[in-house]
Amino acid sequence: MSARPPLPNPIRAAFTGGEHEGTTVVNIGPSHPATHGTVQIVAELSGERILRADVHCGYLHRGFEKECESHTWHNLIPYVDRLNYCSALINDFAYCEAVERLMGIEITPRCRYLRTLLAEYSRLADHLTCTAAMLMELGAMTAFLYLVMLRDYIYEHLAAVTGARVTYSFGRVGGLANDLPDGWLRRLEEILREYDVFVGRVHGLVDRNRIFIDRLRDVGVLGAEEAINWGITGPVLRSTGVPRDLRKDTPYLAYGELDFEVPVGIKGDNYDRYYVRMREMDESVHMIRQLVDLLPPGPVSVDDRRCTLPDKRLVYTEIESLINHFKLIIDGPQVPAGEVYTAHEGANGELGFYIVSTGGGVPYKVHVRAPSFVHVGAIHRMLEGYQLADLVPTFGSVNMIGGECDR
Amino acid sequence: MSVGVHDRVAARWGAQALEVADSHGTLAILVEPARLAEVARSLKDEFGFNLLLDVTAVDWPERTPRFDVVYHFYSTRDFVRVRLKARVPVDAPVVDSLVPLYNSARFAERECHEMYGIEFRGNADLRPILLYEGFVGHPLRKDYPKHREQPLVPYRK
Amino acid sequence: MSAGPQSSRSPGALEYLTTKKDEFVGWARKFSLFPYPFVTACCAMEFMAVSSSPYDTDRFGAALPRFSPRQSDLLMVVGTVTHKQAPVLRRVYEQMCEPKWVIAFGACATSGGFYQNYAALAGIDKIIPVDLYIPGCPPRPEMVIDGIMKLQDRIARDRHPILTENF
Amino acid sequence: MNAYAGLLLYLAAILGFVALTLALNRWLGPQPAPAGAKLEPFECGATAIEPVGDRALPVKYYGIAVVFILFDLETVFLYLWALGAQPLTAAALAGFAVFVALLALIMVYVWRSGLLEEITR
Repeated sequence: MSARPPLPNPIRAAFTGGEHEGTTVVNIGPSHPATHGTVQIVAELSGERILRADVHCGYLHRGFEKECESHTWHNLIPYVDRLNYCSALINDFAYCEAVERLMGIEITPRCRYLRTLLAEYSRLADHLTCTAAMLMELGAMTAFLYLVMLRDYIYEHLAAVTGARVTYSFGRVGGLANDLPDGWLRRLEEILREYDVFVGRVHGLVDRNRIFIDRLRDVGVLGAEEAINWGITGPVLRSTGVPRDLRKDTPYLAYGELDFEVPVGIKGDNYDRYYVRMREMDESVHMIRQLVDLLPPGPVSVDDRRCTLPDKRLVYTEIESLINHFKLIIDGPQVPAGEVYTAHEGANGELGFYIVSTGGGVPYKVHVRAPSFVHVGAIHRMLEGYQLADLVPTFGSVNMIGGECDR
Repeated sequence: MSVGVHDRVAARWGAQALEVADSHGTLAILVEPARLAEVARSLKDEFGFNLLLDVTAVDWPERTPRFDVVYHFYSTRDFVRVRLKARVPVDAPVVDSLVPLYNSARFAERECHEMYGIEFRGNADLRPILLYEGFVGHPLRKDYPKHREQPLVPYRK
Repeated sequence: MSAGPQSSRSPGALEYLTTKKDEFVGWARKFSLFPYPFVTACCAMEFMAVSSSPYDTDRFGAALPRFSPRQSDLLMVVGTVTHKQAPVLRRVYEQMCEPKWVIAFGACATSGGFYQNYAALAGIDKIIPVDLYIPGCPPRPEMVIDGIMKLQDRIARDRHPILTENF
Repeated sequence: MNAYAGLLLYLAAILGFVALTLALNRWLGPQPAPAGAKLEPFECGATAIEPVGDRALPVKYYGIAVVFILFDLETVFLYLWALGAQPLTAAALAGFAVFVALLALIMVYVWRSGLLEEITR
């Protein structure tokens, strides 16, 4: 390796030590297993206690908004998937609903219920991933393997309907890519039974485990008012005792017709965040079971030529359908000018899409209100004052997803 | 109920605001940049919008006040959203910072500053958050070419 | 990576000895890969899946992740590397001990994937030499295991000078 | 050959093997001359804030170290005592009791003074 010039430092830390006596400043840097590889925490430690933490994200900023400005409304759905890649379907449906509201399209009843079912199923996978990673970082390999095993069943099962394990690109403006294959719902029931067994074992392993209670209880405490002031939403806010959940407060899709509770924590510490996610998984499974009974027959995509591709047989026989198909693919659906802000309850909090359209096939601006970005802004409040080793469960329980945080 | 809040806000600020409209269920208010902080404070104190969701900007190159600075608020009491917009010219894109009111404005304003070049008077820490030190230009402006890369590490031969 | 130029040596005993030594060392190194998971983006989900029970990389001795470049010899770059992350990747690569191999896991690490813009680095081979590219966005776990097996074949056939420059 | 010679021989074998492998490695193995990035500290890939980490450790860890050595040596002595007190006489037991009582006293002091909790503050 030839002697190269020193590598530049991409960030400017807020403090580099020396203000207080006897403190060291250390990087819990971007490439660290606890910070999921994309967040850098410059921490000033006195011994092992974190005095000040300066959090830097942006290591996974891939230019989502700039990409959206040069793709049609349908072409950018794969980009939307890779925002929160643990629960990609929730991103798809939030984005599609925003565009549908701009176009004034009413989706079919089957699509409404199926989107709700798949969103809850994707939320289940997200909470499984988050809890598995957090427990593994605390040393519970068995719980990690149980949860990732279950998540793998879900991935294979979702691949049966969408074709991909992680990045589904399944939402379409005005409907879905395709309908469920037959036998899918039977397999869904099997997986939900597996869920009860596997998560039951994890509850047994972890909930009253002395080590976990000492590591998680009263660590990373956050007050309710302070959480709202820092813009925190989702399970982290609910763990502080505030029952705010968009699925209950502003019901969208089919959540108005489902009966489910909003699990709420007591103290807003790591244990409550863990337990709120585990209880939310139970609620999601309860909702999925209701939705399987409520699922009406009928088409999945709305029969509206402005956004849904015509049937393949028509494309090969009629010239209008062929032109329609061609124009939809090449120029994208023509969305009338205007702006809209649509927010869904993502797995980490309020996932909002602020879309500005100047009436064409290509959006003028697609801005994502990312819960992870807001949580990273507030996480230093949960780190300061605790031990360096407590950074790992706190960061794991907040579930910062790089793609959604840095967009 | 929720519609009430929208009407009360519209009534309260209808006169001073340049434009008040309902955009798909969210009340959209357009105000002058100077009056922004005052409206934001009143939204928070009087109408209970205690959650600042998002700060972003929209770039309209061919329009004279080129940038729209867009704020989204949410009330955790009435479950209602409001969008506050202000138009700032490109030569003096300065707006009052909302950091004294909402802590969630810290990161959001840093991102808006580095992506569009909007100055936030009162926010002391406007370091780049998504981009890196030494990045020249504001990528989300329409005149910044999509493919202009500024690599930090020299490429191999 | 460590395949130095074939120096001209008298064939016969020494030649036989070195090939046997290379085969033996290659066999030993092939099954003791300590990966440094340089994990950033969506491929992390598949990396978790491939290192957990259903698709176990531990069967190939390549599952014990070492989170320090000093103790690892396989750099698995999993996910998108942006320009802000490039100095970090370059430094981790340089701090790894010889012999070292690099796997570009997923389309983003291979070529920047469909993020062709100002932010993403178009492929990590622009800043570090890469031994194996695994396509897919994200690649299925079977593709990852196939990639690891291909890398192991290559290590087995490789020259391993352990004592001096060319022995 | 009496017991001590056997012990010394065993010790020599151990140290000899270690010395042999180290010497072989140094003589036959590759002589890497680390330069550049390899000398920099690894701080998760980021630019190290303090390239040379020569700061003194906070003094509160000194108490922990002393208490650890204390109880570590206690077990060593207990082993020796266990080997020595083959016919377990009352005198041996009394010695053991005094020894452990003193250490129990120290344990209570460490517990009451919150020495272990000190490092978390």
